[in-house]
Amino acid sequence: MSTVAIPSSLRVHCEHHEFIEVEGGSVHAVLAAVDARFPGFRAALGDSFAVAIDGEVFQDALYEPVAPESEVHFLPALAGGI
Amino acid sequence: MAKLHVETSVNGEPTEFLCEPHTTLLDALRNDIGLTGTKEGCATGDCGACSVTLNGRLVCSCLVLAAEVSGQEVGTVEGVADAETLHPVQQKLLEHAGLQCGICTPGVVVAAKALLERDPNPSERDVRFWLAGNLCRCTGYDKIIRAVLDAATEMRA
Amino acid sequence: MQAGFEQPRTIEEATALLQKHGDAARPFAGGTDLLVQMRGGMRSPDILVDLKRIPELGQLEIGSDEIVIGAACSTASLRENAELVRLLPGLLEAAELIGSEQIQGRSSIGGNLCNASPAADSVPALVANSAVCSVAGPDGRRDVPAAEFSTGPGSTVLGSGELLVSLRVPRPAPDAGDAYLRFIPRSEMDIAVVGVGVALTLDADGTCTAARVALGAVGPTVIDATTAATALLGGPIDTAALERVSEAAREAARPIDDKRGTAAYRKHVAGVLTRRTVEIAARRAAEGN
Amino acid sequence: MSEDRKFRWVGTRPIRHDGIDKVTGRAQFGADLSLPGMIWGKLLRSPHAHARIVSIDTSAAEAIDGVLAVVTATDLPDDDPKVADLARNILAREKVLYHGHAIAAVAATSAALAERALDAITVEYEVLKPVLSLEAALASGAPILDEARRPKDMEDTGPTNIAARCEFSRGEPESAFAQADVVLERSYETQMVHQGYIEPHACVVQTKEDGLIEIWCCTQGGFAVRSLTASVLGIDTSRVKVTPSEIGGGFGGKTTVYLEPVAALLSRKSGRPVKMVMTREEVFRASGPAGGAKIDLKVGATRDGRIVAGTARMWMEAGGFPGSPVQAGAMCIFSPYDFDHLFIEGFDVVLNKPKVAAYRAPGAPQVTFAIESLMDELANELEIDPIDLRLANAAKEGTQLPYGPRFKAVGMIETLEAARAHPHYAAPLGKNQGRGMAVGFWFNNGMNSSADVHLTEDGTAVVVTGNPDIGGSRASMAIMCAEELGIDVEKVRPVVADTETAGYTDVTGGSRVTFATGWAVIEASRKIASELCIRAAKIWDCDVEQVGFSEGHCLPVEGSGLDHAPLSVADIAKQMARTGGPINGQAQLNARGAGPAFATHLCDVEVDPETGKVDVVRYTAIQDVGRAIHPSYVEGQIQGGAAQGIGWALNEEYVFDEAGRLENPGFLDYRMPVASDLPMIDAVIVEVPNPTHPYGVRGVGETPIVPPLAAVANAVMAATGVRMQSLPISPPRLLERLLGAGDV
Repeated sequence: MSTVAIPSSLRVHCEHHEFIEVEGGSVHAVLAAVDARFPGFRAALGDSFAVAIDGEVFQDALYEPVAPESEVHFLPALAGGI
Repeated sequence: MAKLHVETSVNGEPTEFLCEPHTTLLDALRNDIGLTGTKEGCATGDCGACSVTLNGRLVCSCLVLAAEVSGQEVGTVEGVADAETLHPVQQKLLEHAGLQCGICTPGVVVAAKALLERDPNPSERDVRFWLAGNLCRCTGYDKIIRAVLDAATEMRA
Repeated sequence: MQAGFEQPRTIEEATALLQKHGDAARPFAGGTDLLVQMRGGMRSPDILVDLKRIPELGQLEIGSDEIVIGAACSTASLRENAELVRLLPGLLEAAELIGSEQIQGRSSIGGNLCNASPAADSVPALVANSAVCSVAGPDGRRDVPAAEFSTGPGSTVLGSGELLVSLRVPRPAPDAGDAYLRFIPRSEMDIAVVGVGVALTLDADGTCTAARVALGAVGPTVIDATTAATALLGGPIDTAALERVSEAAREAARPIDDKRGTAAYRKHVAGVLTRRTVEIAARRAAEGN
Repeated sequence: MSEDRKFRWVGTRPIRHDGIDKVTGRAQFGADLSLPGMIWGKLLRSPHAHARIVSIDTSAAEAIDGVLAVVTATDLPDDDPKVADLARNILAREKVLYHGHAIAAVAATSAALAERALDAITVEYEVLKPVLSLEAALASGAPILDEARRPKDMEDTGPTNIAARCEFSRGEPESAFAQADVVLERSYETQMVHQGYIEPHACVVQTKEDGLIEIWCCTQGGFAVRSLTASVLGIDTSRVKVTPSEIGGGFGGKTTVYLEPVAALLSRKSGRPVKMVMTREEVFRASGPAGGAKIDLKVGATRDGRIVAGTARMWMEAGGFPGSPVQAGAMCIFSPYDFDHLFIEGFDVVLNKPKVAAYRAPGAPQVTFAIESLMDELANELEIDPIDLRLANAAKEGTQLPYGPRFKAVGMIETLEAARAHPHYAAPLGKNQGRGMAVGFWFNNGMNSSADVHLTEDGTAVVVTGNPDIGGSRASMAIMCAEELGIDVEKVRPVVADTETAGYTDVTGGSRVTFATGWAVIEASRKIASELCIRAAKIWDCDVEQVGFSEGHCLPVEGSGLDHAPLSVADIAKQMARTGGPINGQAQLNARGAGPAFATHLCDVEVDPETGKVDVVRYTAIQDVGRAIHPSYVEGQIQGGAAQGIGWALNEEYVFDEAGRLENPGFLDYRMPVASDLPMIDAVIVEVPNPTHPYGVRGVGETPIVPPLAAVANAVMAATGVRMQSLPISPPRLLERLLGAGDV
């Protein structure tokens, strides 16, 4: 099971959980698993977001692999950053 | 409207062009003579990117009318290097990484050369005040000042 | 009207051109103000009259009674005259503050005066040194004190066809000293928030026998602060005198709020700067004794 | 993984490859290209800060002899919601939202004629009350810029100028404050500032008969210009080709488009190449500055200097359209410190000022001014040395960030230790002088990069990338290629290519070029090295496993039993054709693991107590750069960022009048630092390698602008006893505080 950290602004969609455990071999699969448990999470996260897998931040990384022991953080996309 | 015919010397070469009475030397250099090394950063004399010499004196070409240079001597950045040899100011700017984006560099080259021709041994303060009219937003000036001081040392040697 | 560019060779040619074209013509020397105003759409003269080819406007003469500075002399060229710098250090300090080295190559004291900005750097120094402006027009010459040359922001006493030929400054006595300071937020490349020109004379005892204090950028024109000057007369330039002159300058200042500073700030700094300028001028005067 | 290796070129200071062109005036910048038949485009801009557009009549302008095209927003499609705001910023549609907002454009046979033609366009406005401050934007009954806007993640309370809200939280800060011995609660404010690049935006655009659009422009990203222009025009990306010119500074401000789609429209209508160049006034009024901010901050600490909790609420100006970097600011504000209980809330606020764009570490300087000012006050309050206070709370490997993930190796502690050891920290101070310090943090970015390396037949290498070289990146790319191939750095020719030549590459920005594009160059060069081994194996008639590559030579590996003299890159390059053909290496990546960068800055100021004027008399900037590829350009980034931050702290600000007209749209009154305003800036490089990058590179360019605002303010406090919580610390503002309210 991978651990998913829910951003504070999205916890309202996840019964106020800070962390949840899901199965999933990729960011895409993890997202689908969270959305299956808490319908509406995916929509609330929106199209542009970044993700941190074990501390490494990725932009645009829907298909990045996620190991079973990994911790995944969904982050609002970094606006600017230039 | 009849244009004015101007005969002048640019970097020691006889040069002729046509201009309107309101045309600036900067626009004439860039658009009519094709010397785009002289840059426009503000067109109001505040940034120094358009620095050239007029009869040996440092000026902002954005504040000179093209018609005025008739019979005068204009010096631009294109005339600073001697065929295959860079001027010490140019060489030292490269060695000290005294440029990042490079847009202010032509103005800095022309202004620093004019300084060293007047004062071969300027202090850091002298260089800073002389170049106060040459805005640079990339370098924080540090490496430009070092380059000019080093060029002065080399030219004195 | 057809746009034109003229380079008259004599004063007569210039005045005739200016009279003929009226407001459509604009004379210039360095063009450092005019071209910026044209760029900003504030002026769009049809006929540009370049005065630099008139010999008299480029003269520089240091006489035994009087120093004559041609209206179109570049400030850079003035600074290269060591005798002038020695005689009028304050005026040259003011001239040197008109813009960058690039501007110095073109700017002139005459142009600075004719542009009639309340913040012009050289004007307080000219007024403090009791300069007189030689004006030529279709009807001949006339003299105007520098203190009266500007009549408001951007306007001068020059009438139709008239032009400024030169500035005449009485040659300072050995026991006189002048100075100019301005306040700007940066170290260079700014318009004066306050400018102060001072000229004064000290006798052998250190008593101030003559003084003139002029304030820039704190009124519609440069202020000839006679009360401030009076505060210096008849005694030494000591702490009390400095306090008096500072207070008088603050009183005399009539600034406005604008993007370059608030009125209150300008008034305060006028006092501070006046004190500092007087100190420098007094030191110079004392050195001459 | 970052490798522990001995470098030959990395860390050296070769002369940049584009240097001669830049010191001789030969380099071609945005406004330097002219094409046969080219005409000039100019924009008509709104004289009002907030108005409804009732009608636009361009017929008189069109009738002028020599005017070849006139366009307005109706010439742009309006069906892509993703670029709706961008399109409206380029050419106003329903409303104008700031003074200088473009509303129509003209192309004519001369620039002067185009300008005259603008006067012939008649626009009828219904002038509305402008919203010019965060306070005014948030006030009840404030004029609303967009009635239809409803922010996500907020209760719907009707029309608002808040465009977005973000939140980060951990633990229970409010109850944790009870554990604190000292709780400081302060408000901070900064004003709108501009990047101040010296080169105005410029482009030349040619639309061909087949609809292909060719753009030459100064930009931080050719591919960004391509996609944004195509989207705004509603055409396929492949119909746009962008050739980036040399670029005269950007600092984030040249990552979007203003002129290019308009010039494309004008070119399409006129059939001519169109040049558009902004004036300096247009750059200030209508490009993308950085917004002002208001930050309410509360931090609690124990007597021994441990932070126990912090809360922050912040509002940032977005300009006329949504999109301030408030979220980045919210993510930055507590990142340098390790504590458990926090709450951060940020609001993106629209108002009648130009639409902001990125500016170097967007959002971070504003919030860092707040937190680092407060930390200074906390240090004074607790009588703890300010470096010790920061060390006691410093983020390090494993520290959990306010937005979730944990830091890998970062160098905050190392920069603090270096600051304490620096002679500057203990140097005596003169009269009216004071010393301040501050730290700064920025995430850095990875994103997409491609690189092509082509070996020439004499063994030199051409490196093709798509990142405009804004500050010496050609030299960095060449160094990394030379390092991998073991050839002289002068034997590498780095090239910045157009969007049809280079592989897709994101913008030059985000402190990402040396990190991400450099990584692609390393990978592409390694592919060449592998191919060289294959060729050597052919020449030696052996297995490729028997061939190794080291220091620019293929050589038999130990124990292979082969006895051949090493073959140099040039030796093999000479035989390319007979060993299999050209040798090219290509690599691309969406780079992950951009290592965050920390800096510690020390600043000494001298204050004139009678005028409030502040002079920076000594400045030291210490930064963890991971690995300095070309130390001179690393130092240059640090010095330049520090200088910009000093300007932001002291004198730079947008000044608007009551009607929303910008009063200082020029260098004279915008007051960026000039050469005589600054001391030498001592840039100290600390190298804590980024574990993700092959060489350990971290981005460098953004962090240096983060600490100076607070470092200067803290130094002013030390010199005067006055704490400035509002920037800029311009002489009138400081004097007012020095003299106490009332006197001034």
